[in-house]
Amino acid sequence: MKTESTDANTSDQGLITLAHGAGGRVMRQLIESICVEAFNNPALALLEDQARLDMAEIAAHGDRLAFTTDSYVVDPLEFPGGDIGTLAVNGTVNDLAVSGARPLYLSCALILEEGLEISRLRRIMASMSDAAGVAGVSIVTGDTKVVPRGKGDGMFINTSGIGVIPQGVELAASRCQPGDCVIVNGTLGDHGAAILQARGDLALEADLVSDCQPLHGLIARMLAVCPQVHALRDATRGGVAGVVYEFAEASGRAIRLFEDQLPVRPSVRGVCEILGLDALHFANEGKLVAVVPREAADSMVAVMREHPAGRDACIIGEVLDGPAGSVQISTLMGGVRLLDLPIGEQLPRIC
Amino acid sequence: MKTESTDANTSDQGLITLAHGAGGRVMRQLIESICVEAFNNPALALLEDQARLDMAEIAAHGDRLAFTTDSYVVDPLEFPGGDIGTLAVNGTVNDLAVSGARPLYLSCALILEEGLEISRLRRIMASMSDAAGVAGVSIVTGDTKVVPRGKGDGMFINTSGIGVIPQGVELAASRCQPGDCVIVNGTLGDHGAAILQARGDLALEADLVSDCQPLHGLIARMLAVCPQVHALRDATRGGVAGVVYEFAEASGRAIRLFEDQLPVRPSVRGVCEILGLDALHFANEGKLVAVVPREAADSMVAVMREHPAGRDACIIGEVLDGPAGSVQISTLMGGVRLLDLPIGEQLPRIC
Amino acid sequence: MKFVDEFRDPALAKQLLTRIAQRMASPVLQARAPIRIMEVCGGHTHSIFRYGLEALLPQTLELIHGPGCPVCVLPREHVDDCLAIAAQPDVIFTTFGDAMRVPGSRQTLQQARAGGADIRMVYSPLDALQIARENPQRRVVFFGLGFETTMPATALTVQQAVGKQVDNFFLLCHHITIVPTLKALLDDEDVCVDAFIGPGHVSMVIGLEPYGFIAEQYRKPFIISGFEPLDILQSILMLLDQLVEGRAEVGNQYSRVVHEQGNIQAQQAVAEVFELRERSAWRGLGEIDQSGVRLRTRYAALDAEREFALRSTRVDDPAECRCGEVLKGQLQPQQCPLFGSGCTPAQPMGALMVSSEGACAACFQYQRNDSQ
Amino acid sequence: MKFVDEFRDPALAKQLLTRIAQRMASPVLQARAPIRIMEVCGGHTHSIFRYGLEALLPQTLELIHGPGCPVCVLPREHVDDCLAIAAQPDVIFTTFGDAMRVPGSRQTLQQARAGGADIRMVYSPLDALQIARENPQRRVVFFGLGFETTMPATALTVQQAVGKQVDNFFLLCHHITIVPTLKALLDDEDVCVDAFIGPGHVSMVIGLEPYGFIAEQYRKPFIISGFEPLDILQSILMLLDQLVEGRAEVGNQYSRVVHEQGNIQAQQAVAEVFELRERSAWRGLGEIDQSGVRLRTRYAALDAEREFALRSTRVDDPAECRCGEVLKGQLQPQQCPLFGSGCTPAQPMGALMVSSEGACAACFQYQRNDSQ
Amino acid sequence: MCLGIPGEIVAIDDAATLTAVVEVSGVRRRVNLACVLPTGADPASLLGYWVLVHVGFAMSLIDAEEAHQTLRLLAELEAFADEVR
Amino acid sequence: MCLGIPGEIVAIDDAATLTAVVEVSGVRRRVNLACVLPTGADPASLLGYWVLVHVGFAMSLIDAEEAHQTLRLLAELEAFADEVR
Ligand code: SF4
Ligand code: SF4
Ligand SMILES: [Mg+2]
Ligand SMILES: [Mg+2]
Ligand SMILES: [Mg+2]
Ligand SMILES: [Mg+2]
Ligand SMILES: [Mg+2]
Ligand SMILES: [Mg+2]
Ligand SMILES: [Mg+2]
Ligand SMILES: [Mg+2]
Ligand SMILES: [Mg+2]
Ligand SMILES: [Mg+2]
Repeated sequence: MKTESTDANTSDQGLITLAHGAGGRVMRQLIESICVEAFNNPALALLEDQARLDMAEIAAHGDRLAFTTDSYVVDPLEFPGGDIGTLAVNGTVNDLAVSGARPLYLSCALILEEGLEISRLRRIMASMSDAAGVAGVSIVTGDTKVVPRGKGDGMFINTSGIGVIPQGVELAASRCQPGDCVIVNGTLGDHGAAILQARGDLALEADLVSDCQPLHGLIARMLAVCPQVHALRDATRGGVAGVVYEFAEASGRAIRLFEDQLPVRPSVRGVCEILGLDALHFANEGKLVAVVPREAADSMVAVMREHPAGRDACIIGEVLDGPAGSVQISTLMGGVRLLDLPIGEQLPRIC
Repeated sequence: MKTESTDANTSDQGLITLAHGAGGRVMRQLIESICVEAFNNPALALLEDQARLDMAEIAAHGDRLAFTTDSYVVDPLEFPGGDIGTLAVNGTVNDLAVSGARPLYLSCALILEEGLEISRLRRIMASMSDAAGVAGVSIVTGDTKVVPRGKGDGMFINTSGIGVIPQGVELAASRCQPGDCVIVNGTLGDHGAAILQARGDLALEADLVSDCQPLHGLIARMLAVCPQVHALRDATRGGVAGVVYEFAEASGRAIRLFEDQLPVRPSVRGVCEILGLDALHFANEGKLVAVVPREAADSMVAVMREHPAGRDACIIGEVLDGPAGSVQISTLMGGVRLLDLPIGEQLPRIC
Repeated sequence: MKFVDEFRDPALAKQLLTRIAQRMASPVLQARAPIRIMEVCGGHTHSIFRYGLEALLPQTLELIHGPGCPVCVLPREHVDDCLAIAAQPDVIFTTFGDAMRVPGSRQTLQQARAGGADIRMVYSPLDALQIARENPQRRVVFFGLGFETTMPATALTVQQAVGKQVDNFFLLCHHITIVPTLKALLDDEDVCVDAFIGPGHVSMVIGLEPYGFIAEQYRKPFIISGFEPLDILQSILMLLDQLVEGRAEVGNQYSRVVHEQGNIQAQQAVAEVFELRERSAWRGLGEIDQSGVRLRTRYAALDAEREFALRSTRVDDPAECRCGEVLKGQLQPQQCPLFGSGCTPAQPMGALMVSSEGACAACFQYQRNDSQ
Repeated sequence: MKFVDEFRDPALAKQLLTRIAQRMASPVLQARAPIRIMEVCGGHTHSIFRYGLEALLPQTLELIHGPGCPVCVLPREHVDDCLAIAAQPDVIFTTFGDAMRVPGSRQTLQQARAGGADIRMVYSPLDALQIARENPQRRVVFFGLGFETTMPATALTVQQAVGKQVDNFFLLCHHITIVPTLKALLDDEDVCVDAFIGPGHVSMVIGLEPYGFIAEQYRKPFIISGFEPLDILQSILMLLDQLVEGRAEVGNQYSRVVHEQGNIQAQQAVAEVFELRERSAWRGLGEIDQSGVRLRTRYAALDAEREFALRSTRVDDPAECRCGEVLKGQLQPQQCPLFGSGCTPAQPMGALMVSSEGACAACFQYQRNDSQ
Repeated sequence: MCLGIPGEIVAIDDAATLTAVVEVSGVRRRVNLACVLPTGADPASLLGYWVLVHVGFAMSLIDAEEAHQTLRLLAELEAFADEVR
Repeated sequence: MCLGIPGEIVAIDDAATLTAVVEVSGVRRRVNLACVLPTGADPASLLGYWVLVHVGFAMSLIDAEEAHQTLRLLAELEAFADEVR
């Protein structure tokens, strides 16, 4: 006998309740119907407490394992250019890729707030799955927790990632050398500005789109053509300013940026001017900063521009001998000043 | 010139603010002064975006990588027998260990709520570090996010773990065979009851202590002495009932538990009786359920009892041919009934 | 555990079972078989299933699971009332865990909480009062449900609220009384029961006297019973003894807890705070005269029905629901077409599937044949 | 960006710098060197540092960073008032991002928010009013700070609040006026300034007339300037021209935005809503007569000072703080003993280290020699 | 239908509000005595008594003698069974 | 001291409250016109005007002619520089 029943616990009309996180049947159904289906791969489908991955297959890619983790707490969960799911895949893929690693496997741990729409969860899991497909990684293990309403923010996602670094690839912030060029793969601050707008607090409207994208393809191409890269890092929170300061500090060198070379979209610039902020401090989710020997810089930029993720690549600065840890910017007017340190929260200002 | 300054951003008097999560200087200071110091190891100290681990060293331990993730959202953050930090280490170590893997590396991703006391964070990081030391794993990569007050719950921790499964070890829920015995390593529900009490909502008081502990030592010993173990899982959320149902379903067998054999501490039983709940459904954080061939069961229990994490080990049930996926319990009165499915939230009841 | 473990002794249970079988084999009872005994109280239903007693009893002895679970007989429209009140932004709605998963016409309280309502589980009505004192700027509503056992606790809490001038505390009262419902069942031609296992904890409050008419007018043996397996088995034996001997009396197996007069102080508190309603709705059973209470006028200021101007409209159960027939013992849970498919503990359609004292939930949890 | 990019042309800047150097080389100015020009306004300070203009100017031309940043002159006790109000559980405290990191005697608003206070950043006072309308059961306080530029926005918001009968909206008013402070500086013997770059956006509201006395009585050239680098350089050139020619006039480089009379409608709104206080405290400068405004009595119902019965007690800066001397141009930020050690943008001790318009923050961010 | 559990009164928490502490298998909880304390009596007079607890209220003083009586009956049953075996 | 930014009035959001939409480098925000709209005038009459925006209020109508004048002065400077070079 078949009876129609509204299955409020997993239907797209439903909301996440604490029952979904209690380790019982309702939770199993949720995970099986949403995550296992979306991420569809044999390791995950076993629903064991851990994925089991063939070591020989992994070791074939290189001689060092790269291992990284990031939690994603973006508000709002969905925004122009992506959602928390695409961030969670691309962000962790990128943290692997900037070591030169080939990203292979991701974990996916969800912290859901009671009251989250299941339809939304399903949508975000689908876009995670798409992003993983594009990036060529498998989501092989996962976890779901539900916290009471008011103890979370819709959903948080943690992804940890495993990749393998090919023999011979040695990228390190500490390797920046005087004379090296500082390169970015495109416009600054698109993600930060898009989020600021999407959050709606400041009532700004513009065609701002997050730059969220995986970078490992671009990086593989860069390393293939120009293996002399010294340092590589994706510029997320803290922006390009944050990465450049990290490079300067880790290498004990100084870095000088050229204000007139910084690529910034007009609408991102508009946001900055209105709020008194600086695109160098805005978060990106598909931007990298590379430090390469000067002689390789132009060909590197040319190679990057051929890749869809590097179309607007350009040289934005250079490494100087010292003072150690300092970052300068030569301004539009021809003056030189220190780059503002990213201190804490970016507070919009009126004066 | 030296000046005394109250460094409210990292002093033990301070509170976490959004600035601590903004990717700037304040965040770097926090991470360096708390996490890098507490977890003290070379991979983490590099502060690269990913740990880089020698593949040959890893591969020496076995032929499969085990990879797992769990987020920890326990409320309260500190409770008798542990804190969210010890949980985060032991829980993930155990999820690796139940595959037979040797746990090697952990990640640590923090989601801090604005307003968290920094002294508390420091304490919890220290106990994470201690737990990692006891478990013999290194925390090699991390991440810190701060969410606005009211969007979190003090702190959430995600740990992902990497371990290696020695050649020949094959544990799987699907391998349960009719005639196998079901074994636990000690009393049921200690963690769940301790948390219920510590939360204070129900105003219960007792000497309840979480059983939070790493199990890989016990498991290594079990596998060394008695490699015929068929299935192994730690019984966390959903309790022993949850694991036993998972075993029955994955193997297409039935499992029968013996009510009179279930080890439950008197005070845990007291909580259950008062609230109308069942210790089989309560969470544990240092308990495993093993399914072993009957002929090995007694010696297995003996071996387990020699280990500090298995002192109260006992046989609590057996695997039957069918009906597939069902779990029965033979009651104190000699009747047989189905075991309650863990459905959702455990709601205390008055009727 | 004192006063508990002694009454869970497997050896004694075996003896009792043997004795019950012997009684059932007596010619008088063989002639009347099957013997149908209704346990009025959901607590007994729970114990019977939890200890697997049914299968241990003779096949000719049938246990009918009665209406004595307040959650199971809670009408949908009352859950809707709860939801309407909880939806007010300044309200903290408090209730027992049991009520959280009972379906209203569109939602459960659990789902409403997920949707943003401030709904909190309490262990005691006093906890709700405490919440009210800690949140003076919010209206705190306690949803009081339960039989006579729970009424005194609510009554004393109401008295405390008034005494301590907690003027942001309100009671939504769905307390009901078991005796009129028993009478209704006895008057119902469809219901045929030979004897009753009487509710232990209700009797602890109301005493033995109110059941007198069952023995006298309806000639049905009635034994007030404790909730441990030995209690229940002993009560069954006592009922069979009466049947064999042709007696019909109100007896008390649970004398360690239930005293002849009940609890006078509790009765006084109830009488001071509550008055009978003309009639009350029971899910599956319809309206029954004088089977529920409401706050007396002197406590009107605390009455959530007044404060929130409730005017609930009756909501019928879906046509396929057979809760009423199951409640009256006319149908086994498994015979309901929704059982296990449209109606499961995870997705209850009828209330009998919600509480673990509900006959359907108990059957599903403890006796279903497939694992889903 | 129209009206912006044109005024950031590097080639023109170079021409201006050449011309400035030429002027400075004139015998009149060489005789008077160093020439000390105070940019009154923090916005100019910010631009000067942001574009590295100081190093491009002749060494004999010194820029003095004036008191024109409302955050930098905000006394500690006023932050304490904010904290006291924000600590009320029913209050939503709103303010501009700039105010979040200003240290009170024990805390900043940012830290108080972390400690549980409901403190929200807004971009406009109208956003605060909107929050009040959306939260009728809360008291919503807007902390209005700023010079004449910002006063009209606050005044119009107050008028709207009254017009729309939003009775849970309150204003904590710390609006101040620049002219009396300029006069106090001119009267201070310690301060020696040859000419002023005048505040562009304040002047957009108040017009040119209020500065007349500076040229007439004190014989100092005064050029109202825009905020782009060419604006500032051109203004400097205009000031040097006056100095060379021995003139002292109020000029307007920023004529695209600043009109002779200022903004009459804005002035009217301000006059309708605010009245002068007898005196106001400026951090680092002490009390200055008639240098701030408060709500007129007719708006007393919205006045947070009244609503929260504030009675703030003066809190002195730590003795080592040299903010006052830096503000008056007597000390370079780097000469303060706390600069870069006890006082950094991440851990500001003085207010000049908070706002990126503060001379100390600007120096630290843009000119310090070590990276910490 | 109404979960009730036997517990021992081990302490008086607040005599004014008739609040005692009851212990059930090592677990303590505050419980109101209003229904079981004779009017005017000292709450402390109930120390050591066992009560039946329901939703935070002591609803009945447990009669140990009656409990023994019930168990004695059951034991006789067993004795009798031994006889007939 | 007071961040002000030029933007173009591109739409009227709500004439009753004198609310317009201003665009700055592709970014739009609602802005109040009370300080720049002549009393009684139609907000739509300001469409296409550039205003100086501060904390959500248009505080000044930007005078394009004056801007050109200023720039012309600067350009003359450059011309002059070319001469003397
Ligand atoms: S199965 Fe569900 S609908 Fe059917 S009688 Fe039982 S509770 Fe009612
Ligand atoms: S360094 Fe700090 S204390 Fe010293 S003058 Fe500057 S702001 Fe004031
Ligand atoms: Mg990372
Ligand atoms: Mg990252
Ligand atoms: Mg990174
Ligand atoms: Mg998990
Ligand atoms: Mg939330
Ligand atoms: Mg896991
Ligand atoms: Mg786990
Ligand atoms: Mg596990
Ligand atoms: Mg990270
Ligand atoms: Mg919280």
